[in-house]
Formats: sequence, structure tokens, C-alpha cells
Amino acid sequence: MSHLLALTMAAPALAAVVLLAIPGTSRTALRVVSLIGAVISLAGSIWVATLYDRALGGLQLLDTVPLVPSLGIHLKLAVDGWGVALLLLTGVIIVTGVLASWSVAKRDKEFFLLLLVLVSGVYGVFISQDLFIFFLFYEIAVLPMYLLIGIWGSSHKVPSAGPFGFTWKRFEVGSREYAAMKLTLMLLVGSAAILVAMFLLWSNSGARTFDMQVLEATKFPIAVQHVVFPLVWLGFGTLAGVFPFHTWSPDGHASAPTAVSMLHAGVLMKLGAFGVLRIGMVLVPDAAAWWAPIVGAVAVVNVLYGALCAASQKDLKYIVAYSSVSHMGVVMLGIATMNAAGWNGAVYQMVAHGIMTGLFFALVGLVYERAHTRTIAKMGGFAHVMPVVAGFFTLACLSSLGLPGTAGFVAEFMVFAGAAKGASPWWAIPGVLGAFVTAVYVLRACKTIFWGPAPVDEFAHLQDVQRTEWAAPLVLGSLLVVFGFWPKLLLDFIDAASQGYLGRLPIVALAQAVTP
Amino acid sequence: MSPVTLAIVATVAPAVAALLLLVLSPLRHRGAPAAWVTLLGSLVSLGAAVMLLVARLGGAPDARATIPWIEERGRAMAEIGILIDGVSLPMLIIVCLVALCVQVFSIAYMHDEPPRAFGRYFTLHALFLFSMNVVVVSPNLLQLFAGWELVGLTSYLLIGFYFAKPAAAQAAVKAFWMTKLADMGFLFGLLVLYVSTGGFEWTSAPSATVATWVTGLLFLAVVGKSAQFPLHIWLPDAMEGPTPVSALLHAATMVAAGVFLVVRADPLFALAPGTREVMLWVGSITAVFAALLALVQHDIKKVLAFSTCSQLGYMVAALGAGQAFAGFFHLGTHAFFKALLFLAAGSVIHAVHSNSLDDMGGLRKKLPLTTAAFVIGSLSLAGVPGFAGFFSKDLVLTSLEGKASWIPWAMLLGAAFLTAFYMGRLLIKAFWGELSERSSHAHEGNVAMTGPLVVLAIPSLASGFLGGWLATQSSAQYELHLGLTPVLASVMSLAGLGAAILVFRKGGQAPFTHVLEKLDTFSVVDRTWAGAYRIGLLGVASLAGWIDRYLIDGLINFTGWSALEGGSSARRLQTGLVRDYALLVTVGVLVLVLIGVLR
Amino acid sequence: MTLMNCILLASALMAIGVYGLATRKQAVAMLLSVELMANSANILFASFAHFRGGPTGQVFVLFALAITVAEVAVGLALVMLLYRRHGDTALDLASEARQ
Amino acid sequence: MNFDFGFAIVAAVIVVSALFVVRAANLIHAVLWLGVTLLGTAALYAQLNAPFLAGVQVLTYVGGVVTLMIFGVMVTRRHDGIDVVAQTEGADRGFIFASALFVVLALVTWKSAPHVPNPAPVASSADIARALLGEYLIGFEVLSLLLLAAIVGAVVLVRRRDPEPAGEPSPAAAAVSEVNP
Amino acid sequence: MNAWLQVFSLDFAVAALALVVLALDAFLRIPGRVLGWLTAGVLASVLVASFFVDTSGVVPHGVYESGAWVVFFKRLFLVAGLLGVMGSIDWLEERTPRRQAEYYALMLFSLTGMMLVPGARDWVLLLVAFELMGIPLYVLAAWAKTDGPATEPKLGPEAGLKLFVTGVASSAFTLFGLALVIGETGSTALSALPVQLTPLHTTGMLMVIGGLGFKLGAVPFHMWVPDTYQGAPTPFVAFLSVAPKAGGLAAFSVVMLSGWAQHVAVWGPALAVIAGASMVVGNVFALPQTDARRLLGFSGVAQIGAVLLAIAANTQEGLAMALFFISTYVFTNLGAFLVVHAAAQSSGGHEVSMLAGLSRRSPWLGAALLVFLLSLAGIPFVVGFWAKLFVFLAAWRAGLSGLVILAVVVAVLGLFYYLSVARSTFMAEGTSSEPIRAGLGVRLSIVVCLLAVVGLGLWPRPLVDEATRAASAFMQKH
Repeated sequence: MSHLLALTMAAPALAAVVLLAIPGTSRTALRVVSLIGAVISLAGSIWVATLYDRALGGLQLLDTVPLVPSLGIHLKLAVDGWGVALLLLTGVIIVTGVLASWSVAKRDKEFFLLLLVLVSGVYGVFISQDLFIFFLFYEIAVLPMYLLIGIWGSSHKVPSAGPFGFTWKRFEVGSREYAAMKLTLMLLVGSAAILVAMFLLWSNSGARTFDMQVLEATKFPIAVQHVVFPLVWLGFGTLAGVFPFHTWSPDGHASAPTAVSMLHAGVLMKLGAFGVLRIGMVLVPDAAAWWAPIVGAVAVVNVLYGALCAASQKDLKYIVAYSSVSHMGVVMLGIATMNAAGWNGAVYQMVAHGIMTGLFFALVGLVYERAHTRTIAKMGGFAHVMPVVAGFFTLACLSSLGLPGTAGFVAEFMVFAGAAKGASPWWAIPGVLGAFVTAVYVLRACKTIFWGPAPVDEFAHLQDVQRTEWAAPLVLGSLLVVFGFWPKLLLDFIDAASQGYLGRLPIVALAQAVTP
Repeated sequence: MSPVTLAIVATVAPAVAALLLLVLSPLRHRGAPAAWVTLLGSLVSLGAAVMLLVARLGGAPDARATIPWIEERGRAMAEIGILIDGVSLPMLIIVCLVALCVQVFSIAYMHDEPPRAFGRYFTLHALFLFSMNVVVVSPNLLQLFAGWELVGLTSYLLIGFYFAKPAAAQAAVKAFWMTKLADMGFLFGLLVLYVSTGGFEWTSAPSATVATWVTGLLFLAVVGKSAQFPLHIWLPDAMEGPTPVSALLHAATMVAAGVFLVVRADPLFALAPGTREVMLWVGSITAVFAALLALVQHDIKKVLAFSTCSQLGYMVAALGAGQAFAGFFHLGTHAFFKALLFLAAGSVIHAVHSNSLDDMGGLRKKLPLTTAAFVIGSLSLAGVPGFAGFFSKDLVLTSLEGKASWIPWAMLLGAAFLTAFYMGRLLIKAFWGELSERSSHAHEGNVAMTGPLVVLAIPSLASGFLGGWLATQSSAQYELHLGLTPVLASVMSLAGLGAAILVFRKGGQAPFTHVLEKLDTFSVVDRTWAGAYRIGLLGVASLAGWIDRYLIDGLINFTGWSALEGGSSARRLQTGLVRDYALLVTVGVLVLVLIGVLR
Repeated sequence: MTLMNCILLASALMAIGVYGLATRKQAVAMLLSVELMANSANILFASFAHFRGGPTGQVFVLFALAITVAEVAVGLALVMLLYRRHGDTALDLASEARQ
Repeated sequence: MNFDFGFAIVAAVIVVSALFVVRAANLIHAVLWLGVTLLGTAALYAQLNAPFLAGVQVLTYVGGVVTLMIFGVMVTRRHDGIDVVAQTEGADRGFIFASALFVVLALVTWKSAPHVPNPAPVASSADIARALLGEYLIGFEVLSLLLLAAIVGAVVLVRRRDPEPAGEPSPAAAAVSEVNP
Repeated sequence: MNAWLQVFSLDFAVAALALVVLALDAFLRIPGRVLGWLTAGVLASVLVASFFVDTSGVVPHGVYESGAWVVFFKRLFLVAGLLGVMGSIDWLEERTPRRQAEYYALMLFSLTGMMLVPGARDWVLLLVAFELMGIPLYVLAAWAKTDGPATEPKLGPEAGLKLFVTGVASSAFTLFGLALVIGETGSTALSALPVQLTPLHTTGMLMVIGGLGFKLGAVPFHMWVPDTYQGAPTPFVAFLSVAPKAGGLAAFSVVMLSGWAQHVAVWGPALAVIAGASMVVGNVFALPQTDARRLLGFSGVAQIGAVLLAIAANTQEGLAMALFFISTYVFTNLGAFLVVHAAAQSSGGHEVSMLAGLSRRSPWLGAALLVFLLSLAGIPFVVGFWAKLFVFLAAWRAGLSGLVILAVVVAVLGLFYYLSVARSTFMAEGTSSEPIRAGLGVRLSIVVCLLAVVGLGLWPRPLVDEATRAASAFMQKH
């Protein structure tokens, strides 16, 4: 099937089109259609994975449609091993996300519509082999977020303080509109940087093309590379939550509705990291090698600083959001190592963190929906009334802190091993420390919320997981464990891609010659 | 079946049980079936282990099999597998046997729990046994680490089994944090080993410097897991868990994993004398320190907990002395008698519904079998000649002879006295003397409770005689020789018991009780850690949180604010007066002309 | 009479017109200034036509005159509207649009 | 280089009257001064060998525009006063920019040094007519459209009462028909 | 039939329509609404006819030259005129029922002028056509005069006056500059070149640029934009904000790229400055606006900056991309204004805050507005993205990378206010929840714009090809 990738990518968008035709009053139909779209895309992803020849590696399932040939723009879809892994992640998250949003009551038609459009964009990014199309899908994936958070999000109070406290009132800091606007603007500033980098690559590729394969084969002048790489790094890095451009993430994730948080933290942030890896590291490797120590240093700051910030939060969603900042630091750290272990770990961490944070947000959403509070100090003993939630939450915590047997461990271990083996082995130290701080804050939260005497007040009759709500915990939870025990499932794909791209890096050959 | 298959069966059987229970929630929620599934799993494990033993006795060689786990470029970056040799096989048997006993005991002990909790309890037990077996059979340090963390997890979940109790919740989290803190050492050690040797084998021989780094870092983890000073503080708190759990995890098996690690990684430690020196001292200090604190505990389980710390100190000291086998031997005997003691304590607690020694007294009449078990365990622990503990403790002490410094040796001898002394105190307070009010209603539990006591009492009595065989298995030298140390040790233990009878029979107090109680209640180490946590971690975290919200994010808000303000103030240029508009047209033309002409 | 002088004259007239446009508060006076500016351009056309030859310049002046007349006609209409709106023709009154 | 008195006088008249146009306090005076400027311009056209232009200037501008302006002033005059005061504001600012414009233009002119030694042959009215109906015919036609548009526009704007919408007879028309049966 | 009359057949049809409309009103008293639909119908027919009638050719003396280039623009103007007329029908019927014919006639006059601009190759014709385009706009801007409900500020005169004053000042400068240019070259042909580039000629060119810049609303000739947009009838503003800009662009390209192309060193920097300033000023000033029309006005200033960027590239590709941009801009901005108009008709105000709850009251209008805003902001899969991208690429290729970066950066500001509008539309709770009733004409126009914006967003190639053909037809001749 030659258009499998296109179908996988378009299925959610097509479902969105179908949604347009369904009256908003037939609510079940809306949901079922959305689910069908999501499931088709997941099935497509799985099919892609089965078709992909891991031994062969490289780009497979190529599908090209010329779009604007005069400018060298083609709709060129193909998938590499990284792409396969991330496609699977996206499929799983969207299916569970749709199921987790079953109870969205407000303007549900628009909600599902936007959600599906967004997901198509995400798929598109992972399979685009044309820089321009890549960017196009990237924007599609980023923008619906504005409405999704702005309309369906939640607001809370953030007291003003500090030297910039005077700006609080004007922006209504803490409101969902603020979160949505900040997120969108920061990410689009990032896109602006990407756009400029794209132009630079395009104009310096002798052929004036956006074709990534051609760009890969092009040796760009080092001066160009040195401009492109930081632009790509910070541009995509903003979405990956790179310090100090991460501040959209806590507010955004805290304000977003459940499925959106799941998708955003679970998949969208990966787009950023994927961009840095796929475009920054692969297309401009020489500059990347020069910048890698800086990228790694910042990533290390991310890991530790994100974890510390998370430890100081009192709002459950903020904790999870900051933990994403921290974990994406691990991904960036892996990317910065520029060796196989690090890159494998980075992509594995993308998947692991995606599943883990998806699970987190799904559960937090469940808790919030029932308890109507996210302040952990107000909760307690919830394990008595919602043992399933408690159990899966604990599982997510464990993956978050990198416990062996969960996907988080495999990923973090590879990243740290890659870092230790790389040019700056000291990065592993703050990285591991960050994992320890994670253990502190996740378990403290887990303890406060779920343990303790049975709740007697308004929380006494909270319901446990119901019907469709089972999907997210069950699927994501078991995947965490499966990928934790059997990394080969994914790693074969990821490694195939990493090896392919690494082969092009002269610097890596050098680094590996040093270590036995 | 081949040894490899048997080993896999032994390892995986509890995992299958755990998985069944996790997936088939009705099974778990019903309670009793869960227990049977778990027991079956343990039984299969034990059976496989015994078959392995039989095969080995029949002359079967070591068995090792690995498969790649994390692959890179078609090459295994990390492997998992099994290794059955003279160290892992005895350990496997000990673990499975003790676990089975404890699980059987638990059926009676946990009988009053609601079915769901009961099921959860046994699920966790199955999970624990699996994790522990992963540690035991691991062929390399990475898998050992994985199992190590997993037992940490089950420990956390089991300590927090009574999660409704805030103290239990706190204790569980604390245990996890303390061990996790130490485990960073393990991870760093692994990374160093990986970078310098490209693998995770303990047989790889890196340079002395690397070995020192690796072992030093590994030892950090040992300090945490085996509750050595100053990371021991989690262990007494861990007694918040159900008593059988304390018996299995926090006395017999899990806490000994640290010792097991050092025994396994002995080739590496052998390259690092510096690390061994540190271990020697840490072990000795812990042995004495914990023994002193055990003297003033009023909670029967806490006495045993400190005793565990102390005994682990012995083992670590032996390892530090370079006598891995001595440590391992003591590990084995200790596993039996400490499990026995804990289960007996559990039986007592079950009978009197209290942990406090003050609520007990005269139980000897009500609980004869328990008392017997307890006495056997105590004597073994105290190192009374003939009991299992005597042989292993003697070996530990002997191994310290002729070291550069005699102080550790002396300390451990002193600790031997203290051990006998506090066990004597415990026995007297709980089982002799007047029958207390709570004790008067006490009665023995059913066979599920007493059976394991009997089963465990046997090795507590006799396992000392297996030393020779064990030594040959791990190619170490062992012979019982009569020297100064065994004699002194016997004297010390008997003296300790005697002193205890003298002091406590009349309800007296140990000398320096006051000081020790102050030390216990003030708990310097605990407070130091708490302070470090509050200031070093939470304080810094709050600072980071503030900076993020109010400085970094503030700056971003400020950027946006400036743009908006800029727009607002620029808007004033739009005066609305037509004259100004016309003038601006002129200015514009003028500027354009100037640009063009002056270009 | 040189081309240069003529251009200077036209420039001066243009500048005066600009001055009037920028300072006059009265709508009709503003229209007068516009006339001055248009006139200056016409002078320029005529001058070039004179010095460089051909009918082009003069034709252009004719067109320019017509256009200016049309503009002024509409302009006056607008001024009358302004007057109808405010009872005055002060240009500054036409600044109601919100800032 | 001989000094051209005729040009000097005309130029002086144009400039001075223009200054009065923009400075006169009385609006009627300003309009009249504009008339002077335009007449001066006509004189200049005559000097520039463009008699046809001069004629058109006098007829349309002086005759047409100035009248139109006076009419405009009268119609929009406030009823309470006799003189129409034309205020000015921002004279300094205006002066600065106006003089800057002049200086720039003067400098540019000076730098270009547009000296033309031999004045070119004069274009006759016939030449102009030929050009208008030949080369510029289309422009000329479009100009008629433009004037039509301007007239329609101006009428629509100043018309005080719009005609009745189609379909219903206007009261005025009805009244007329009553008077003249 | 005279051969070159066919060249003007479309223009002639439109001009004749204007006269016919006036006549039908004056003599037959045809109701205004009918006239409106008649106008729309004829414009549509002319538009269709443009695909079947070959209007290419050169008139005697070479003052006018028609071809793919001209036809492209004519169709664009016809579309804009058609949409503008349809959008106005209901408003006129309601607010100024007694002077509808004149409205259409003036619009058609303006349209005629516009359609003549791109083909003009002679300054006289260009100037007259440009003014024919401009003068009716002064009148139409003040169309509301002093009528209307008492609650509404009567901004008609102000709107007209501001447009007028800046307009005549600009045209005075244009005339002055033209005098210099023509004087120095001695010919009224656009392609005429001086023997030697003198400072006077340079000055003349720049003054002409300034004068043309007024119609485009480029900085610093943009001051009328917000005030006029606010005071003029909104359906007319929808037309005003796009069609004359396209006309201005046509004039700009005709002037810059025919004879002056080789003097790019003179006008290039000036144009770059105008373009940069327009993008910055437009975006910054739009930030604090609370009136949707003013906001869209400033945003339009910024958009024009982007078009000028493409012109400043001085390449065929740049021209093609500018054409593409302006075509998409016609649909986008016209649509946006009509949605604002429709919403304001129901809620009684044009403030952004009045759009609150629009998406609830009328999901289709809300979605349409969102699409238009996204397109203006340059978001993928709506046509504005391609427009911006193509322009940037062309400019980048021509070496204007600095300006492109500036454009990309200020575009983020743009996003802020576009999103603010979207926020009102989608997130804020409105006071009323009754559905919005928009007239048929308005609805039809919005739907056409929406289809164009989305359709071209998904498949921009036809229009790109068309624009490229038009640009190459133009550039190869010059």
C-alpha cells in the first residue's frame, strides 16, 4: 500500500472533516467518529511498523507528491526508525486521549475537531522528508493548541510578586487565556527562528530545495551551519521546553484540558526534540558538534532545574508539567551526546516520557474531574476511594523516576550511558541527580494524594475509573512496563535510524575510536 | 531440565504469579486465591532451586546464560540472563525458603485484612520474590541493579502497606528516598564501569583507580540498601510495615542484597583496598552503634531492626576485611535466625496486638512454641556456641584478626556482647516476668503461623554446620578452628546473656540507658538528613520555583508587556489631526528623497 | 529666467503649500494650500516644457488642472459635510475616531 | 548672466501672495490672495511661452476655483460673525518642515544644475490639441469619466435631502403634481 | 470594430455599467437592491467574459498594453468589486436607501480606474486612471454622511476628509515628482529614461513612490487608514482595504519595474525602508487597538509592508509572489471585514470585545473569521501562509534577508493581536446568544472568500502559476 503513511497521517484529519458533517447534538457519534479516526491512525502506525525493515534501516515507504515544484517543495513522506517509534507513540496517545476526553461536555464537536487536526499535524511532522512540509505540519500541530487551551482550559490564581509583578494584572497571569497566548506566542517565536533557519538551508543548498535527503547530502558552509544550528535548537527547543524558554509549558499544561495535556506533553514536546535531532543534528552536523556541549549543558540545567521547580509546586498539574521540562532535558541531553547510546536513549525517552506523561495527565484529569481541586495539600487518602487510579499513578511515578522495569529506566540509562561516554561525561551527574529529585517529588505527591487515612469529607465518594477512562491507564500503563522489560521492541527501529544518521558524522567516528 | 531452564523457572515463577494477580483482578480482590497463587509461585521457585542444588551436588558445573537486552549497532550494550554458581544458588535457596515461610506465616498473620488488601499483599510478595531472584541470579551488575531497584520498589510498597497510617506512608517514602539516594552511587558506578570497560561485568578487570571509583560508588548503594551508618535511619522506620514483611525484606533478604552485591563484585573490590578499608570501618561503627540503640528500644520490632543493622554491620566489616565468604556466610545464617525472630515477634504481636515490649511479659506460658522459636533465634543471634550464628559470627571476627588496626575487631567483639545483652533484655521483658494484662489473652496462632517458625528454627540451629560446604562452593577456605577469637566471642555472648539476666530480671535498666535514650529520641542522624532534605532540597526547590515563576517567566511577561506598552505609547503618535497626517506625508517624502539622494 | 530659477520657484511654492497644509486649522484654508501645491507642480511642468520643448508638459498641466479641480470639488463637498456635522469647518473637529 | 526683471517680479508676486494665502487671518483674504498667486502663475505661463496654459489658468483657476472657494467659505461660514477667521497652529513645526523641504529641493536642483543653453522650440496650441487627441486621447476620455465621477460624488455628498427611494412618490413631487394637474 | 477597442472591452463594460446604473436610477427609479444585484451580476458576467474575450494588445502610441499581466489584475479587481458590491447591498438598503445607485456607480468608476492602471504605459493615462480610482473613494468613505442612528458617532465626514487630505497631499507630491521625472526624461512614457540620472530625477522618482505609497497605506502615508476604516461604511471598507491596494500595487509594479527597474539602486533602499517601517509600525500600532476595523487597518499596513518586500526584490519571482500575495489578501481581508461587519450589524459595535461569543451565535461566521485571521497571520493550510512564505522566499533570494528576518519577528506581534480577536470570538462569553442574521450578499461574499482562502491554502498552485505567468508576461516585455 503505497499511501499508507499519507493515510495514517490524514486519517484523523479526515475524521475531523466527517465531524463537520455531524450535528453537534449527536454526541456519541462525534466521539465514535473521532475514535475511529484515531484508531485508524494507530492501526496505520502499527502497520507501518510491521512493514518497516529494521535490518535495512533508512527511509522507507516513500510517497511523493509535488506540491510547488518551482520552489522545490514536495509533499514527500517517508519514515525512518525514529519516525516509526514516534508514530506508534502518537497513535497510542491519541487513541487514549480521545477515550480520556469522552466526558468533555463543552462544545465537544469543536474540541474533537481541533484535537484530530492537531494530531494529523503531529503525524505529518514525523513522516515529512521535506523540510518545508515538516514545518507546515509543525505549525498545524502547534496552533490548535491555542483554542484547545483557551476554550477548554482551566484558570487559577497566581499571586503577583517579584520585580515583574506589575505585569501580572495586564496579562491575567494564571488564566487559561494567558496560558494559551503565552504558549502560542512563545512557540511561534520559535517557529520564526525555524523559518529563518529553513530559508538559510534552502538558499544554501545548491539545488534550492527543501528535500531533506538532498539537504543531508549537502555540506553546508560552516558559517551557515553556525547560524542555522542555534536557530534550530532554540526554535524547536522552545517546544521541547529548553531552559529558559520552557515557561510556556507549566502554565500551558496546567491549564489545558486532559487530552490536550496528554497530547501536548506526550507528543508535541517531542516534536521539538525531534526537530533538533532530525534537522539540527543531522542536517548541520559540524555546527552541531561545536554546539553540542552548550546544548548538553543547558539540557542538564533543564533536568535538574525542572525537577527542583517541580519539587516546589503545590498544584498537581504543575508538578507533572515541570517534570516534563525535566524529562525533556534528558531527551536533549541524549541528543547532545551525539553518539548512538545517547540518541537511542533520547528517542526512547521521547516515547517513554510520552507514554508516562500521557498516563500522568490522564490520571490527573480523572482526579481533577472528580475532586475539583488540583492542590495536593487538599487531597489525601484517595487510594481508598480510587485504588486503580492510585495504582497507575504510582506506576507513572516509577517510570518518571526511572525505575528499572519501566520504560523510563531504559531511556534514562541509555542517555546517561551516552553522556558518560560522550565528550562531557560530567553531564551524567546532574542528570542522575535530577532523577533522584524526581523520586522525591513524585513520591511525595503520590503519598500526599493517595495515602493517608480514608477521606471523610467531600472526597469520600469519589469514583474510581469508569468505562472509557480505563483505556488510558490500561494501555499506557502496560506499555510502560512492556517497554521497560522489552526495549528491543522499539529499540531496533530507533537504533536503525541512529546508526544511519550517525554514520554521517565524522565527529562520532572519532569519539567512538577513543572509547573501546 | 537443564540448569538454565531451572534457574529461569525459579526466577520467573513468582513473576508469573504476580502478573496473574495483577491482570486477573478478581483473583486478587478475592484475597485467599491470591495467597495460593503466590505460594504456588514461591513453591515452584523453591522446587527449582532445590533441583538445581541436587544437580549441583551431583557435580553439575556453574550455569550461565545471557541474552541481549539493550542493543546498539547489533551489539548488546546490556545483557540480561542467569548465573548459577556457588554464591547465587545458596542465596537463591535461602531467599526462596525464607520467602515461602514468611508467605505461609502471612496467611495467618494477615488473616484479618480485607480481601482486597490481602490480595494486594500477596501480589507484592510475589513481585518481591521475583525481584529478589533477579538480583540473585543476575550475571552482571546491570541486571543486579535492575533487581535491586525493583526490590526497593516492593519494599516501598510493602512498608506502605498500611498506607492509611501516616507513619507508614512516611516510612515507606523515606525508605525509598534514602535507598534511592544511595542508589545513585550504584548508577554512577555502573556508568564508570561501562565507560571504562564497555560492559557491566564484575569479572572485568579495570585499572585500580577505576576499580576504586566503581567500588566506592557501589559501596554507597550498599550503605543505603544494607542500612549502614549513616543511611541506616530508614530501617527502623520501615518496621511500620507488616511484621512478615519486616522478616522477609528488612531482615533476611532485601537488606542483605547489599552484602550480596559486594560478594558478587568481589573481584572488583579486591582491586580496591581503599574501598575495603572504608567498608571495614563503616561496618564496625554500624555494628556497635546500632547495637547500642537496640538496647533502649521499646518496640519489639525496632529492637530487631537495630539488631539487623548491627548484624549487617558485621557482614560489611567482614567484606571490608576482604573475607567475602565470611560476610556471605553470616548473611545466610542471619537470614534464617532473623527471619525466625521476626516471625516469632509477629506471632507475639499477633497475640498481644501490640508492638510494645511494655505490653508484654510472661508470654512464655501462653506462647510456648513461639517462645522456643524466639529463644533459638536469640541464641543464634547472640552467637552462643553451637547455634548457627556462632559459626558465622566467629568467622567474621576471625577474618578481622591481624588487620592493620585492631579497633574494628574489638568493636565487633563489644558488639557481640551488646547483641547478647539486648537480646537477653528482649527475651526477659517479653517472655519472662509477670504476665501483663494484654499477654493474658494471648494464644498461639494456627499451624500456618507456627509451622514456619518450626521450619526456620531448624536452619537457625543447624545451618552453621554447612559452612564448610558453602565455602567449597564459593571456592573459599573455611574451617572451624579454635583460636582466641572464637573463645572470646563465646565468652562475650554468654557474658552478655548473663548480664542481661542480672540486670533485667528485676526490671532494672541497662547502664547509660538515659544517655542512649536521649541519643535515640534526639536522633542526630535523622535530624541531619531531615535538615538536608528541608533546606538542601525543598529550600532550593522553592527558590527555583520562585525564580522560574517570578524572574524567568516574569521576564517573558515583561517582554510582552513592553511590546504592548510600546504599542500603546506609539498610538499617541496617531493624533487624529489631519494636519499632522499631512505633515507626516511631507516628512515621509522628505525622508525618502534624502535616502535616495544621499544613498 | 532659467530652469533652475523656475524649479526653485516651484519648490518654494510647494514648501509654502506644505506649510499651509501643516498649520491651517480651517478646512477651506487647507484646500487653498493644496491648490498652492498643485500649482507648484504645474509651474514645474510648464517650465520643463518651456526649456526642454514639446507639448508634453503643457498637456500634462491641463490634465493636472482638471484633476485638481475635481479633487477640490470633492474636497469642498467634504468640507461642507464637516460643516454640517459640527457647524464649523475647523479641521481638528474631525478627530473623533477613537484612538 | 543677465538679470531677468520680468521673472523676478512674477516670482516675487507668486511667492509673496502664496505666503499671504497661508498666513492671512481672514479666510476671504486668503482666497483672494490665492487668486493673486494663480494670476501670477498665469503670467509666468505667458513668460514660459505657454499662452494657452495661461488662458486656461485664468479661466478655470482664477475664474473657477477661486469662485468655488469663496462660495465654499460663504456656505460654511458661521452665522454669528462677519469675518471668517482662519486660525493657524504649529507654525514653528510647519516652518521647519516646509523650509527643510525647500532646502532639500533647492540643493537637489543646484546639484543637478539643470542648465539648458538653448530654449527649445515652442509648442503651439495646435500641437497641444494634436497631442491631446492623439497620444493622450485615452487619458482624455478617462479624464471625462473622472470629472463625471467627481461631480456625481460631490453632488451626492452635498445634497441635503436624498431623493425618495424608488417605488414611493416623494412628497415634493406629489405636491407639485397637485399644483399642476 | 476598432482593434484596440477590444483591448478596453472589460473596462468599457464596467464604465458603461456605472452610467447605466445611474440612468436606471434616475429615469426608471429601479429599486436600489435590484441595482445592486444587477451590478453584481454584470460584474460577474464581465469576470466570466474575461476568460473568453482576448483583450491582449497594444494601443497606438503604446500608452496602453494589455496581456496576461493586465488580465490577472482585471480579474482580481472584478472579484474584489463583485464581493464588495454584494457585501454592500444590504447595508445600503438599510442605511442609505435613497442613494444606492450613486454608490454602485462610484464604486464602478473606481473599479474602471483600477482596471486601467496595470496596462497603462504612459504617465498621463496612469495618473488619470489612478485618480479615477481614488476620487470616488473619497466620496464613498464619507458615504454615511451625517445620517444614521443617533447612538452611532457620525464619523463619515471625518473618514472622507482624512482620506482626502492625505490623498491630495500625496497626489500633489506625485505631480511634483512626475514633473521632475517627465521633465528630466522629456517623455511621458513610463519606460522613458533620462540620458543621465540626475538628483532631480531621483527626487522625482522618490516623490512619486511616496505618492503611490499613500494608496497602499504604506508607512508613513498610512495615517488615514485607521480613521477612515473606522468612519467609513464597513462593507465599503472591506472593498477599500483590498481593491485600491491591489490597484496601488499594480501602479507600483508598473512604475517600478518597467522603466525604473534599472534604477533599483535608487528606489530599492527607499522601498525597503517603507516596507520595513510598514511591517513594524503596522504590527506595533495594531497591538493596542480595540476597534476591529482599526486593528485590521493597521494589520493591513503591515501586510502591505510584506508586499512591498516582494516588489523591492525587483525580480520576476518577487513580482509573481507579490501578485499572489495581493490576490490572497483580497479574499482574506475582504472576508475578515465582512465578518466583522456582519457581527457588528447584530451586536451594534465594531469593538473587538463585541465579537465575544460570535462562535456561539454563528459558528460558521466564527470559523470564517478564524480562518481569515489565521490567513492574515500566515498560518499553514490557509492561503496567507503561502503568500507570506512565497514573498519571504522571493525576498530572501533577492538578498533582502535582513528584512525577511524583521518580517518574521514582527509577525509574532501580529499573531498576538490576531489571536486576541480569535480569543474574543471563541473564548469570551457574549452578552447575546441569538444567531447573527447577515444579508444574502454578505453571506455569499464571505463564503466565496472562505472557499478561496481554504481552497488556495490547500492547493495554491493554480494561483501561483497564474501569478507567475502574469509576472513573466510583464517582466519579459520590460
